[in-house]
Amino acid sequence: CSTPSDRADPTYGLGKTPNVAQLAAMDRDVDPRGRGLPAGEGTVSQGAVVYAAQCASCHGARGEGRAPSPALVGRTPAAGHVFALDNKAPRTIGNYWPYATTVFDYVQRAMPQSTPGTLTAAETYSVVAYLLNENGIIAPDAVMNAQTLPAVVMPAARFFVRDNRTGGRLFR
Amino acid sequence: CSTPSDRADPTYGLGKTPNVAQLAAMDRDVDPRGRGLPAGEGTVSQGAVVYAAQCASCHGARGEGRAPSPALVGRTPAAGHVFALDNKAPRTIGNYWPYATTVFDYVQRAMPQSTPGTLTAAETYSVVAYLLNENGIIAPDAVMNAQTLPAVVMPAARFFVRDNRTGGRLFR
Amino acid sequence: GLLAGAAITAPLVRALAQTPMPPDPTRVPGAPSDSLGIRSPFEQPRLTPVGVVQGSSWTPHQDLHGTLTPAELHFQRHHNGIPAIDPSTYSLTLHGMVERPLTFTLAELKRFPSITRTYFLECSGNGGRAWNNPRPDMSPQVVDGLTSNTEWTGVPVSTLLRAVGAKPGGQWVLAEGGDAAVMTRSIPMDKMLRDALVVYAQNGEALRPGNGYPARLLLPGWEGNMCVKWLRRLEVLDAPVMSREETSKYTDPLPDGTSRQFSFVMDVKSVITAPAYPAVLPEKGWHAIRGIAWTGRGTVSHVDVSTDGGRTWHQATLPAGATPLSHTRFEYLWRWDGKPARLLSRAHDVTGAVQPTAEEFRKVRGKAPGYHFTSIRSWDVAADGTVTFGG
Amino acid sequence: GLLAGAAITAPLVRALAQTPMPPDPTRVPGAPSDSLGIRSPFEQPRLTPVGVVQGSSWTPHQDLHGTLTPAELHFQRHHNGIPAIDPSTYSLTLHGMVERPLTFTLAELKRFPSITRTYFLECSGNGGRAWNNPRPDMSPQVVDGLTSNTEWTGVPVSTLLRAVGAKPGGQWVLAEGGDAAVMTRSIPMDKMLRDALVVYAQNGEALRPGNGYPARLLLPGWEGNMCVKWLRRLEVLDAPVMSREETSKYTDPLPDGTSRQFSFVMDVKSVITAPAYPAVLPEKGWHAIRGIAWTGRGTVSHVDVSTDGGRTWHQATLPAGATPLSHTRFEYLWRWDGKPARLLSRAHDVTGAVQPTAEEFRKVRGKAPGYHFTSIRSWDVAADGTVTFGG
Ligand code: HEC
Ligand code: HEC
Ligand SMILES: [Ca+2]
Ligand SMILES: [Ca+2]
Ligand SMILES: [Ca+2]
Ligand SMILES: [Ca+2]
Ligand SMILES: [Ca+2]
Ligand SMILES: [Ca+2]
Ligand SMILES: [Co+2]
Ligand SMILES: [Co+2]
Repeated sequence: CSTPSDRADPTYGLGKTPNVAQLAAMDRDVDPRGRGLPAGEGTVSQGAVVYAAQCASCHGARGEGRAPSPALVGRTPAAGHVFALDNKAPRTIGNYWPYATTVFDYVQRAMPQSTPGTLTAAETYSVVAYLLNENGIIAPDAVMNAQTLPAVVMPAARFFVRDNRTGGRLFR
Repeated sequence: CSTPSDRADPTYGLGKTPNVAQLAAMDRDVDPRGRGLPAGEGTVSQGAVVYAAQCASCHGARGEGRAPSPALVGRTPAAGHVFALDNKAPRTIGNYWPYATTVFDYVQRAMPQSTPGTLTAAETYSVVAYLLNENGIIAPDAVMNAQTLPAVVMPAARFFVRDNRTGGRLFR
Repeated sequence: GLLAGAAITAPLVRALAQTPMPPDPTRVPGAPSDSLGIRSPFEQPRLTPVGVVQGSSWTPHQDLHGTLTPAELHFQRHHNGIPAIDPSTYSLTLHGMVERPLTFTLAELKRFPSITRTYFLECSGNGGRAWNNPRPDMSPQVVDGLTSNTEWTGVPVSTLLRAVGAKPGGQWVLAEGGDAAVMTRSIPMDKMLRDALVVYAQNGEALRPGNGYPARLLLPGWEGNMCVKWLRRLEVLDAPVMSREETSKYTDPLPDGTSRQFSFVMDVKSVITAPAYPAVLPEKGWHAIRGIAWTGRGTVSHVDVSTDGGRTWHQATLPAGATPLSHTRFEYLWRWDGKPARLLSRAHDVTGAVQPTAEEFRKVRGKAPGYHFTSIRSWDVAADGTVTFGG
Repeated sequence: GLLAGAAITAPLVRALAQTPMPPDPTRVPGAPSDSLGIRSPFEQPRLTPVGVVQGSSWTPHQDLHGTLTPAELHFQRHHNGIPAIDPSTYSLTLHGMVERPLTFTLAELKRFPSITRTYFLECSGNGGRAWNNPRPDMSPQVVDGLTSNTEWTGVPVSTLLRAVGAKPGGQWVLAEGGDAAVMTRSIPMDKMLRDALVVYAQNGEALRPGNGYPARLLLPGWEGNMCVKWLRRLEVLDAPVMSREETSKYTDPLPDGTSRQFSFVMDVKSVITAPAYPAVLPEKGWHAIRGIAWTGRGTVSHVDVSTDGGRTWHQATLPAGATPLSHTRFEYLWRWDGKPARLLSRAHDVTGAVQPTAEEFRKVRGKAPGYHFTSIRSWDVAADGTVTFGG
């Protein structure tokens, strides 16, 4: 008879080794160190083309947003991080996102919203470059790839602080 | 401020005195003492007419039953109370029901199934008399009314014992 | 309107049931939400049988998990169909041996202090079909579909009895329903005062018409028939009325030639819900044997599972813990060796009661007990993985 | 088929909605039962808004009782619609910093030892609409419809992580969904090991597509967004991925010019669900003020209710008791004198945390906090009995 303590095999004989190709197709997340970034590269000007063709219809010609698609471009407030005080201050890539790699990661998986996951690596690097330049973060001649993208420092990164609350009477 | 302990009025100010006529229309239950039996009476032969006209189509010409309507007549087993041993022994008014008043109470509220609650008091006394006679419990010339019906002793009454189990290891 | 409501969900239904299914849902926008979170087309549990005016319709236990029975799948037991009741004209009257009889509207019932508890509701006839005529192709729905588990909300009957001032001589309460069967049952005052409820909510929302809308009686742990649906009046009395449901019906003939009357409490019981007919085990190896256990006498203390027809027993775990008077989920991880097996479950409750074997049950209650079919159930697993009801 | 299913219920629907209603349902046979226990036509709660591909749809709390949220009425939050997923082709892969990556089918997930628990799920954005633009004609559905309570059944993530042999350096787990948004969140390993579940059942039956069918992640007490729906993979990592949902979104700007990141836990909160807009109190006298309270930091310890705008407070009762990490029903019997009143509820949890006033919330979190809108809510009762949202 088998009892719980006899269950030497923590798999319970369940599960199969993942199919390599299927896993690779899913495992495309990109972290701030650049892990997961694919081969390839893109420029700001190439990105302008991608943006105009595949993104502007929803996000506006200058990334200003068009409800329900959010604004992607904007560096106001020029100083500080005052979003808690102003409902109307839009959070954009330029004034809020702490990591540039996130733009790649997100666009690659979720955009365009109507045809998600269909951009090539080059297209994604390109449109990311375009958006970073529009937001005044990289130069117009910058090339984004697996080495340069993780090195981009985002203006708002320094404002992010991890939650350390544990409850209790004081409301923070 | 009102706290639970201040709630002197257990009604919470809710509810209304029942409408007398509406309550009387509902309050027709009949118990073994005969409480609730209306004025009126009926005979076996009157009941045969009611039965043939309003009950036989479902319960059979002799009360033998016709699925899904149960048998109403039968005195087998002639002796004893052996229903636990035999799936096929039908429980009828004659061999199972412990109180005659129940027949009145039930027929009055629930039968005929297609037009429940529509029999007059006289019709109900009559068809009850008919059924009790068919089951060999009262004489063919018996008259059923608020005095005589509660006095009828049903053959199976003495077999009924109230449950007194309270759980525990022994399965009874 | 309601019929239009069916049309509203059609686009979502079609999207979820499209053929062929999208090979990669991450590449195509999904369907818009609807006004109700409908089921997947791949998960369509149903009550069976349907069209019941006088009879019952059963919960598909083999499709369920956890402890709750979705309201749509709560068993139904009817004696003359489901009444159409307008909640704005519904009322509940308490009268009889009371200081001041009162009639309450539904809105007033909801204004009283309330209680919410999760309780099972089981018809005493549950299991009768399987006992009298067992067949291998019986699912848990067919075997024991007349039990369900619900989070009920309502007003304690004791609160209502206090409102009307029940008199000391009032030792019984007649409960009566407002459907075409006008069902009546006599309830001991002790139970009414202890934990009886007039409930108006079932799993968070209004009662379903098939389960007594807009309000029913709920007697925790007691037979379903006494939990009168479409409750319209409660009469305080000094003696039981001896209605048809507590004399002709719901009394239990015993082999000693008596009939047990007022067998109110549902005895301890369990049933395996998976694997059970019509499941097929896909392979040898580890499988979770799961089921539900319950008792009307408090709380399930533990549940044993056997995979060798009752020769050896193993204690199951309780993945949701054990709550009083509520279906208790049990689970036992079993390593199937691919050979024929016979699965049983045996529940115990806190009074020391234990679910009897079929033989013990037949010896004590007879071959045709009529009600309260609580014996241990078995399921046969064949070498090809098919599972059938073993009686 | 499903569309035929709508037709099947039509006779029962028509019977329950007949006009005129039968004056005495005890005199006419009722309607036959159907394959589902449908609602009364007089009780038709709905999610709103509908047609959501990117946005949310809210639970009608003003229509509910007890603690459970019916699965059909569980809130929904979508970023690119509801995916059509065939359960026979669905799979969940665990990989990354593990000894042996594995892909499990749905059937296999169900074969693991399971857990069943009742937990709330709240979106961090809940209450944002009412905070930013309060209107008197907002119901509890509109104010706080992005929280729901469910009995979940599933396999502990810890069991799955043990199956694949998560390595010690793996301090984070990336959860990813299989819908068109392909949502990702980084979860601390500690939470995954503590009480995280991969759930496949919701209130006793399969998950609803709108809530993640066939399986989703459930992190008890943590923000809904992290409880990834249509879960397709879990990757064990040594650092967070810093996805869009945990950087651009679900981070909380503070007045001190920082943004709080990884604010995982839902803080203590409550909302009155009755009387609330659009209810109308029919008369002076006793009324039950009811609502729900919850906390992601354990259990609600007590709830206070005020009827004078917060000048004086009274402790409410808890009709269903208090269960950890679950909506807790509170109730306070109030004797209304017919004058204008302002109703508030204030929840406390076992850590000592208390729901802040609107002023305190604004002072600490700012006017535009973005998420975690937990301040005390108020409802205004006018002399004519109408109730409106007071912000
Ligand atoms: C059909 C409409 C549509 C198209 C085309 C589209 N987007 Fe979007 N985009 C949206 C919507 C809607 C959102 C918000 C999604 C959400 O919040 O879940 C969004 C969000 C985003 C965001 C995140 C914004 C934030 O502040 O979090 C980025 C970045 C983005 N889109 C980039 C792009 C790029 C680059 C393209 C073209 C390659 C593109 N989008 C094409 C509709 C669109
Ligand atoms: C349209 C069919 C129909 C008609 C007409 C009808 N009955 Fe019935 N009767 C039934 C059904 C079906 C039952 C079983 C109901 C149940 O168990 O809930 C029943 C049950 C009974 C019972 C209870 C039997 C038991 O063993 O518990 C009695 C007594 C009875 N009927 C008497 C009558 C009388 C008297 C009439 C005529 C005045 C009548 N019935 C007309 C269908 C009918
Ligand atoms: Ca295997
Ligand atoms: Ca990865
Ligand atoms: Ca009043
Ligand atoms: Ca009476
Ligand atoms: Ca019953
Ligand atoms: Ca969310
Ligand atoms: Co009984
Ligand atoms: Co947060």
